Amino acid sequence: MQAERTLQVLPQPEPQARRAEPPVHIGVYDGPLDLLLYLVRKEGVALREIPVARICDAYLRHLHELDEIDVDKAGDYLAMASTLCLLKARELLPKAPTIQGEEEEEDPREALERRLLEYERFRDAADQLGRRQLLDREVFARPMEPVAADEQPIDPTTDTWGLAQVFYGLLEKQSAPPPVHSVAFETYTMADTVRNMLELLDDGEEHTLSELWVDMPFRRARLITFLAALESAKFQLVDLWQRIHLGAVTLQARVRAAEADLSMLADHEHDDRSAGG
Amino acid sequence: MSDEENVIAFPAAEESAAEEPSGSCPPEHLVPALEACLFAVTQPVPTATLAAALGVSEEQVTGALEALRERQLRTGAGVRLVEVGEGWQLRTEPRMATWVAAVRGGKPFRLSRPALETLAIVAFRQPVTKGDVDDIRGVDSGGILRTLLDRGLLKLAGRSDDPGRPMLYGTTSAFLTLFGMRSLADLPTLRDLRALREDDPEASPVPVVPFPDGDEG
Amino acid sequence: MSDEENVIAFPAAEESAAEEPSGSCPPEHLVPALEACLFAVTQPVPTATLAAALGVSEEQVTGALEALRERQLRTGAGVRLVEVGEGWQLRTEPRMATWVAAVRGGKPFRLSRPALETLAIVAFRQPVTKGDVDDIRGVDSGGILRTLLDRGLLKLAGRSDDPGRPMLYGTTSAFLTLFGMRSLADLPTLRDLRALREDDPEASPVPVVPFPDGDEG
Repeated sequence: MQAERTLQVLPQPEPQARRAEPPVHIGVYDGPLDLLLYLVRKEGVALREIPVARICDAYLRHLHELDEIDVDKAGDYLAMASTLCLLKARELLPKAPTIQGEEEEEDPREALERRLLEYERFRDAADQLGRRQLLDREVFARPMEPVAADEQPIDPTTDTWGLAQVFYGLLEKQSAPPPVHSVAFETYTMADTVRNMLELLDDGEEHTLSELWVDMPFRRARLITFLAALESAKFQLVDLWQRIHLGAVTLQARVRAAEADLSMLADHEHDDRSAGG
Repeated sequence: MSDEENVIAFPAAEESAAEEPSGSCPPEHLVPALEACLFAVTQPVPTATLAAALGVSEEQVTGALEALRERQLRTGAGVRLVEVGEGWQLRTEPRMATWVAAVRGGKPFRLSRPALETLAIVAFRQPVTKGDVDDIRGVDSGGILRTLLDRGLLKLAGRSDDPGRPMLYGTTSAFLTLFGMRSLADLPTLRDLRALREDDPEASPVPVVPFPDGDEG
Repeated sequence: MSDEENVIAFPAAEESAAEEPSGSCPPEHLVPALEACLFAVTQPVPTATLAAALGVSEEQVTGALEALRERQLRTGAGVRLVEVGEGWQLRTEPRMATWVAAVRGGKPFRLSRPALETLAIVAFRQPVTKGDVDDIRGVDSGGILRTLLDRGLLKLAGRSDDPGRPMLYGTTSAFLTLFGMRSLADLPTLRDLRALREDDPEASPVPVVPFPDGDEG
């Protein structure tokens, strides 16, 4: 009976409303299951009654509409597309008579339904989690003062990861290629460095210090950036924290780069240079 | 103010006041002392730690904290006592969020949907491998797991016996604190799959979700 | 819960409460709002800043702060409002300083950066000589190795065949216990790390993307 229903709807033209939709980016979807779930929900049917042919077509149409697709992720989406096409083909064909006890393999349709159902449950759970009163979103605790790394408490029971970060960090540092040429020290001034850093932080997101270091092969540049981070925290241009002992130093801008008043850094210029030397 | 030196306004800054605790906290000071203590630290503090520091019993601590909570409720205070993770913490009243955010400035805290999904999966299924998370989400979750590890919301929890002995992941007490939960028992309930199975007894057995139902242990 | 199955509409992504302050703080919330605001920052806040953030006049702010101070006095609160040079600040009540220091002094476990580095190297590379540790860290680690031996986190594990037959170091079971590991095999390998290296832009906690809900158009 399912085949009947899907056959019936196959030639259905696309409804008006859908055509009016703006183009969608793949980034909107959190993977093929997410996209599929969205399409199923849009159909307004229960997961168990998915009209496979229609959903398959909608899915393929959606992939075509995406004007940009991440190559790394395309594979997952295409794999799902092939599964859907297979299911669609199976439903269009008359069902082969099954020999008793032969069809042990799980019906791929049921398998897909189960995956979707499971995914949906966790989506719901994620929604429920997201609706809780989150610390630093709806409720606030006393903020932590930025303190030196060695002042931070350590919670070893959760810091196996931290231990690994320390070790692999050391190895990376050890194997870093030596600089091929030297750069004049005067290249970096505190105010410039702070300004550059704020520009990197202008997206308002949290960034770790090591992210800011990515393009800095020289120790001195890193050192100045580190000092700049501390200065910026001191003058409340950024929030600076380590969640765990010796964990990643994380920064988030408090002001926009364009609006930051860096005049107070001029006085510190000399000191910082000598500190860096 | 002459005695301003004794006032501890900034955690971690002060050294001088950190003398030896002399004896135990007098009963009439217990409530304000606990309030001051919780104000002065940023992380949740376990009952036992408070009891030890104040030289009183854990019962006295919980009794005084109850009185503090009652006072906050009665006076409509903007700061409330909550029990999270393994301890007690003062937090702003949720309805004041708008004004607090306005004074604090900066961007509000956010968790992306992938991050929430991954957290939900690990929370319900822990200990869990990256493969399990990938299977449920249908996409690679390596980057998200890494971010959540860096943020201390997830921890490494040994290795699975599966081929390749992949790492196992679990949630941390920081996870509980972030979401304001006392324990994993506070997790939302997962809609279960029983309805599906009733309809279709032939369906192969679905994986059972080990969900801490009400009581955890 | 039975009708939950039928709920197809997707719950809209929660807007963070900490968005634009909408209008002004209602008068009945003024006292708790100010209390929450001052609780959630460490620096003193000027009256003008508070007034601007809450969308009320400076007179209203000072009036409400006076009421807050009066309430703290009346209820014998452990946290007090003080006016300092640059503005208003909440501080612990001076007489509670002893207890505050006692709670804050209950030192959580600390390892210095050099100690953690040394532990990490020994854990991952054991058995290992002092020379190996020095090479990786780039500095002499003799003192730290001794301290870690004394603390029972490291042990001597025989001698190397290298010239001079230097001592070998390894980690102890106390180390495993401290870091919540069953065995050294629980330590993440480079391969484990690479599994998490997927540099996918969604890994970072990006803002929640509002899900295109079919019903919303």
